[in-house]
Amino acid sequence: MINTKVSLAGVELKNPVMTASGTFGSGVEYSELIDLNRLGAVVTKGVASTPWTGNPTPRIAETYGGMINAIGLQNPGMKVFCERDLPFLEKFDTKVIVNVCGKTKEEYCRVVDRLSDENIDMLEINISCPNVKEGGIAFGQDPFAVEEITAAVKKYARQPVIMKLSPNVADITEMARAAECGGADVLSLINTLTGMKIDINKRTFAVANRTGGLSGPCVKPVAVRMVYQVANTVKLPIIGMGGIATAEDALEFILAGATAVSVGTANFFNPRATLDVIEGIESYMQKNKIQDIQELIGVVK
Amino acid sequence: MINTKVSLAGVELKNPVMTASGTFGSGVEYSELIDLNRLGAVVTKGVASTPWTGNPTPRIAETYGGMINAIGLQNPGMKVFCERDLPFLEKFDTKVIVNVCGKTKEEYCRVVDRLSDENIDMLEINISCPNVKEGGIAFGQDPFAVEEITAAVKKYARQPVIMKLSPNVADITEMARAAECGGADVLSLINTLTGMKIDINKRTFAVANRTGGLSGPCVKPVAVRMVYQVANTVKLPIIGMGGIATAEDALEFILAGATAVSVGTANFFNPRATLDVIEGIESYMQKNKIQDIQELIGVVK
Amino acid sequence: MSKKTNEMSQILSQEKLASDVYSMWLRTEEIAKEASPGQFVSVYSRDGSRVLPRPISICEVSEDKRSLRLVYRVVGKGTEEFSMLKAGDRLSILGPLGNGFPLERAAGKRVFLMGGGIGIPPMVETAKALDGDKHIIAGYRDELFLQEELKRYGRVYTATEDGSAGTPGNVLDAMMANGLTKEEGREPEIIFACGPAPMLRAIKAYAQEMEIECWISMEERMACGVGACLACVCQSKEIDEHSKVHNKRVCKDGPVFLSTEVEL
Amino acid sequence: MSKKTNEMSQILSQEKLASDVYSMWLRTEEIAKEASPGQFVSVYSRDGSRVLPRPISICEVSEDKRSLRLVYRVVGKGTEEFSMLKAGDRLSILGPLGNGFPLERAAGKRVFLMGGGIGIPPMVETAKALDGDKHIIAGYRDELFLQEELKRYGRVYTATEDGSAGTPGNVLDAMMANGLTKEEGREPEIIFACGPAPMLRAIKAYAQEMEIECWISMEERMACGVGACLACVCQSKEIDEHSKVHNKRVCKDGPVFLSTEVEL
Ligand SMILES: Cc1cc2nc3c(=O)[nH]c(=O)nc-3n(C[C@H](O)[C@H](O)[C@H](O)COP(=O)(O)OP(=O)(O)OC[C@H]3O[C@@H](n4cnc5c(N)ncnc54)[C@H](O)[C@@H]3O)c2cc1C
Ligand SMILES: Cc1cc2nc3c(=O)[nH]c(=O)nc-3n(C[C@H](O)[C@H](O)[C@H](O)COP(=O)(O)OP(=O)(O)OC[C@H]3O[C@@H](n4cnc5c(N)ncnc54)[C@H](O)[C@@H]3O)c2cc1C
Ligand SMILES: Cc1cc2nc3c(=O)[nH]c(=O)nc-3n(C[C@H](O)[C@H](O)[C@H](O)COP(=O)(O)O)c2cc1C
Ligand SMILES: Cc1cc2nc3c(=O)[nH]c(=O)nc-3n(C[C@H](O)[C@H](O)[C@H](O)COP(=O)(O)O)c2cc1C
Ligand code: FES
Ligand code: FES
Repeated sequence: MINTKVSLAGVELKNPVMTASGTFGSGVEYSELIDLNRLGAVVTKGVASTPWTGNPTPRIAETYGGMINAIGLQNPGMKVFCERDLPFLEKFDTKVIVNVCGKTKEEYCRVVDRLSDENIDMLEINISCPNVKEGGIAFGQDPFAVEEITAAVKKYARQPVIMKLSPNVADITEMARAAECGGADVLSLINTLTGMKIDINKRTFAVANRTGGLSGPCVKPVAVRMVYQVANTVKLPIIGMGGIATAEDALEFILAGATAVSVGTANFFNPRATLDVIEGIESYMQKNKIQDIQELIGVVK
Repeated sequence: MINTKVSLAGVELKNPVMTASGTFGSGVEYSELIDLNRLGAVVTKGVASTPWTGNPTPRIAETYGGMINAIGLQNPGMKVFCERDLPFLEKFDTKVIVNVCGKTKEEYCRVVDRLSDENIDMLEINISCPNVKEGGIAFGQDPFAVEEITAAVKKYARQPVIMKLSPNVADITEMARAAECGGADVLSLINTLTGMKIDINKRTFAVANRTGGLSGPCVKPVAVRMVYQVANTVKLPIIGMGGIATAEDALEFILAGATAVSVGTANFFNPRATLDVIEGIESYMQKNKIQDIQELIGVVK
Repeated sequence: MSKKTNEMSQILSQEKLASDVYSMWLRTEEIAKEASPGQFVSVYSRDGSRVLPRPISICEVSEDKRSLRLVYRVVGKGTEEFSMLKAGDRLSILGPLGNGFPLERAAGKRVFLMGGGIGIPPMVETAKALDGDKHIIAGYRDELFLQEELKRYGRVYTATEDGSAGTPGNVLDAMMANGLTKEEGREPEIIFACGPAPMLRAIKAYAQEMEIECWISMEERMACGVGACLACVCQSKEIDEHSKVHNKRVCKDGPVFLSTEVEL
Repeated sequence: MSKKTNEMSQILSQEKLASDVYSMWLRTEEIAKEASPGQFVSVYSRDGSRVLPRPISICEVSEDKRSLRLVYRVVGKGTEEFSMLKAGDRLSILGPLGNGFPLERAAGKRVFLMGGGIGIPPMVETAKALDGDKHIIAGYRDELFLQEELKRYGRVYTATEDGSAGTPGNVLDAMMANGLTKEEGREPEIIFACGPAPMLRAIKAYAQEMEIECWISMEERMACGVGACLACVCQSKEIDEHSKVHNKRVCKDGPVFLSTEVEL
């Protein structure tokens, strides 16, 4: 029997594969296509204190081997989320991680405070969304802000806190250290790279917001590099993501030092991507006679 | 008659299309496949003061929609370059831009000083190579260093100086402003994004240097975004690059604010890529009844 | 609600209908069985450089419900790729997606199916599925396609922008020119429309003025196609029940909306 | 020097030679005409997610010099893609690339062609092009391929790692087992070798010890394939004339090197 269980700050996942925030809604829609019980965890779309309208359309554009999105964190607000979406997720035998967004430190804290009372396994704090003017990335590019907001939400959180880092920085290890100092339990990376596409026929921006976040297979090498750097800098467990579409992709992250991985954009071109990754990791372990996934985490040094 | 001539700091190119440093050697090899006379300019591989051995192999790895490279700036040194490679390039009716690398400020200056006496149209200073320990990116991620090295090489250069910026920064406009303050005549961007690939079967790094520079179509959205940001920050002309493989790609950069463009990785999968871009830009202009390419530069705002 | 499946379908035939319009019949296990008129499928590119699905309306379902037809215009790299596939090739598709036209609302009414350009294909299956008095108004730029199929299931009125066939102008022009007006007692009692935004805007205004129930099929760029990513929203007049903001998801809440529900 | 061309070649046939070894004949305009034994071509993937060329040795050129043969093992995504192409499909290739074996050095000598695994294919054209006393030593893991072609052009000695055919072991074992030794006066006077690094290392050591002129074909990951990008270097014993450092470009200065010139 091979063991794919991993533990993130005391929360045990049946396998290291989860969904990436914002690509999987709150699970309802994809539950028609795949069995959520098989996932290590479901990570929800970002939740704010009140409903957010998000950005105007077009909100996405395809790029070579990836896409840019500027959804702008549309969400129904924490009240509806807790009353409607959480009860749905609770029915499944999978861990629930709620992604949190806010425009100010206070808003992040308000959401975390509200969610702390719920049956949620972990909170992921999105301080790296490139598509909103306030909050988001403004926090994620400054180590002092990262530390401050980490410490602030930690005061309200009863669940372990995952800080989600932005790749739009010169030195990701600086941000990782700041989050560690602030008291983060887990780090997740990467969020999207800021990108732009121009429609040369209409001579305008391909997404209404001008810039958007680049995701998908195209960003994987940047993501693996950052996970590797962070894994070799801080002691916290890491959730790796950015372009994972296959088990091979996921294993790159795990070998580089990620304890768990998230599948995002790949859901859009293969709704079964998460399951394919889980099954592929198992076959790889079988083929290579690896009993416990722990034997793989961070072994490439 | 449509006009595709552009001027970079007083140097007039017959068209805005050039080669990206390091992907085209010093032109000899590709001259067997395409007519160099048709190019706006040839940009050579980086030249140092003495021969450099570069990194161990494997030096490259394919990634999704791109590649990572860690050549490590192997080059025969400025003496051989001036005596052997330059005379070859001088035979063609195209502009010659020499890419300069160094381990210290003094080495950059030494190379620029030596090249200043030659029949070279412009010098491109590579302060953004992620694959060498000293020099390179160490300069390109710090605005003070960018300004200092720009000012230093400007003292020795008799040709206009192009500063080549690294995308591995939180705020590219800060670096652009620093180069402008230092006296740069032109900016080129982007160099490669630092990336990593792991060989999951060998459980080791896919390139010997562990990390490498990510290039190719996959990086284009990041490159276009940075060109746009820089074009809307400084007054200097910009050479845009990063993933250009077709005229459509090149036009995105031009509409975003680039006066000229470079084709790099695309040469590897289409040796005619530069010519395809030139011809495609002309057809686009014809189709859209654009007389002068100036009408396109930076019009998407 | 119809069950969604991601299948590797097999191409049964590929045919060119007009300069850049192609028709493809696909054999499916589940999707054709579940499909209803006005729904669409996400078609996945076989080239790794293209990661987003192409939403294409279901034009027809075969009688045995084992295959479905897609009619599409080549406008970019993805549709170009599809047009080069041949019988026997395989193609990954997800569907059926979206809500489709509310056929039950048309029962006993004089229903008008209005399709513009590449919005015409879904009208074939819609016409097929509807009983009663059907008027089909098809607006083209220039070249006609799917005329025979449409004529099989209703009275067809044609408009072309270049005037090369039928009424010169748009679908509303064709209605007027053919006396399908209130004055003649032949105006629509309910409208199902699909086509480019300017056409939908005009139809919406007409329906509003005439107080006719009007359902329009919207287009927006999509990523997930199932309602999870919030890429494909359109603005709703009222706060939406699901999103709690003025946004509705075209892929899940639509693509068919009551014209008065959404901003265009 | 042979003229390089980037062509859209046409696949004439595709055949499976062993479990994961395929053979493809391609019609070219220029490349086959210019090719000489030991040269290779860059094969471009048709899938946009793969941007680097796959270097594949020229296994054979047809008599009319209008087509060439590639024999390759499926080891990854690119070669897997090639293996699924069919006669009539088109494939972009660049070539001929590299220097090839220095056939003139073999004139009048007892030449040994030593191929290991997927290093065997270039030996077919090399054997074809050489006159005189040719010994071909082919080393396989298990399944044999290209045996008939090789036998047409010289005496063939076979080794298999699993001992299922010929001499159990490697190419050097096959030499010894067949009495191709100095003692018997049947040792090589010149060697042309292609195969995996451990095999080349052993042959190099043997040749050095026996003071035999030995040419080996090297492998390295490539990007440009024409000598411009410096991706594919191997270490040279002396400072290289072109690079001015201890590096030679496999794609341009090689792939064939004198075994004493390069580090392995
Ligand atoms: C619900 C729905 C039903 C549709 N039904 C049909 C149909 O039956 N026949 C048909 O020909 N077309 C239909 N379309 C439009 C069709 O989806 C686009 O023409 C197609 O996606 C273009 O892909 P491309 O790769 O050729 O173009 P590109 O421009 O290269 O595509 C780039 C990206 O933009 C998206 N995109 C481009 N145009 C559109 C568009 N109009 N709507 C949504 N996304 C777009 C593509 O999906 C892709 O992600 C429908 C669209 C929607 C939303
Ligand atoms: C000069 C030369 C001649 C060759 N001739 C043959 C031949 O005749 N038949 C044959 O089967 N193989 C030959 N090879 C090896 C062949 O190039 C690789 O097996 C092939 O590139 C693998 O591609 P892939 O996409 O299937 O594998 P992947 O592992 O998916 O390839 C990923 C990347 O690594 C490169 N790569 C992988 N393996 C090698 C390798 N061994 N050498 C160089 N690059 C590699 C690929 O080109 C690609 O860029 C030759 C290699 C060289 C350098
Ligand atoms: C459409 C879309 C919406 C996203 N929304 C969120 C979000 O709400 N919160 C968040 O932290 N990250 C969000 N992300 C980022 C992803 O969670 C993930 O970090 C990123 O896309 C990289 O992974 P991928 O390449 O697998 O998609 C979003 C990404 C996409 C593509
Ligand atoms: C193999 C390789 C070698 C390179 N060498 C250099 C170099 O010597 N100097 C430099 O400034 N940039 C170098 N670059 C970066 C390119 O010039 C270019 O900035 C980058 O590759 C992005 O463009 P592309 O995506 O079109 O390749 C190199 C890139 C590649 C792929
Ligand atoms: S495409 Fe994802 S919600 Fe509609
Ligand atoms: S592959 Fe570019 S130098 Fe050999």
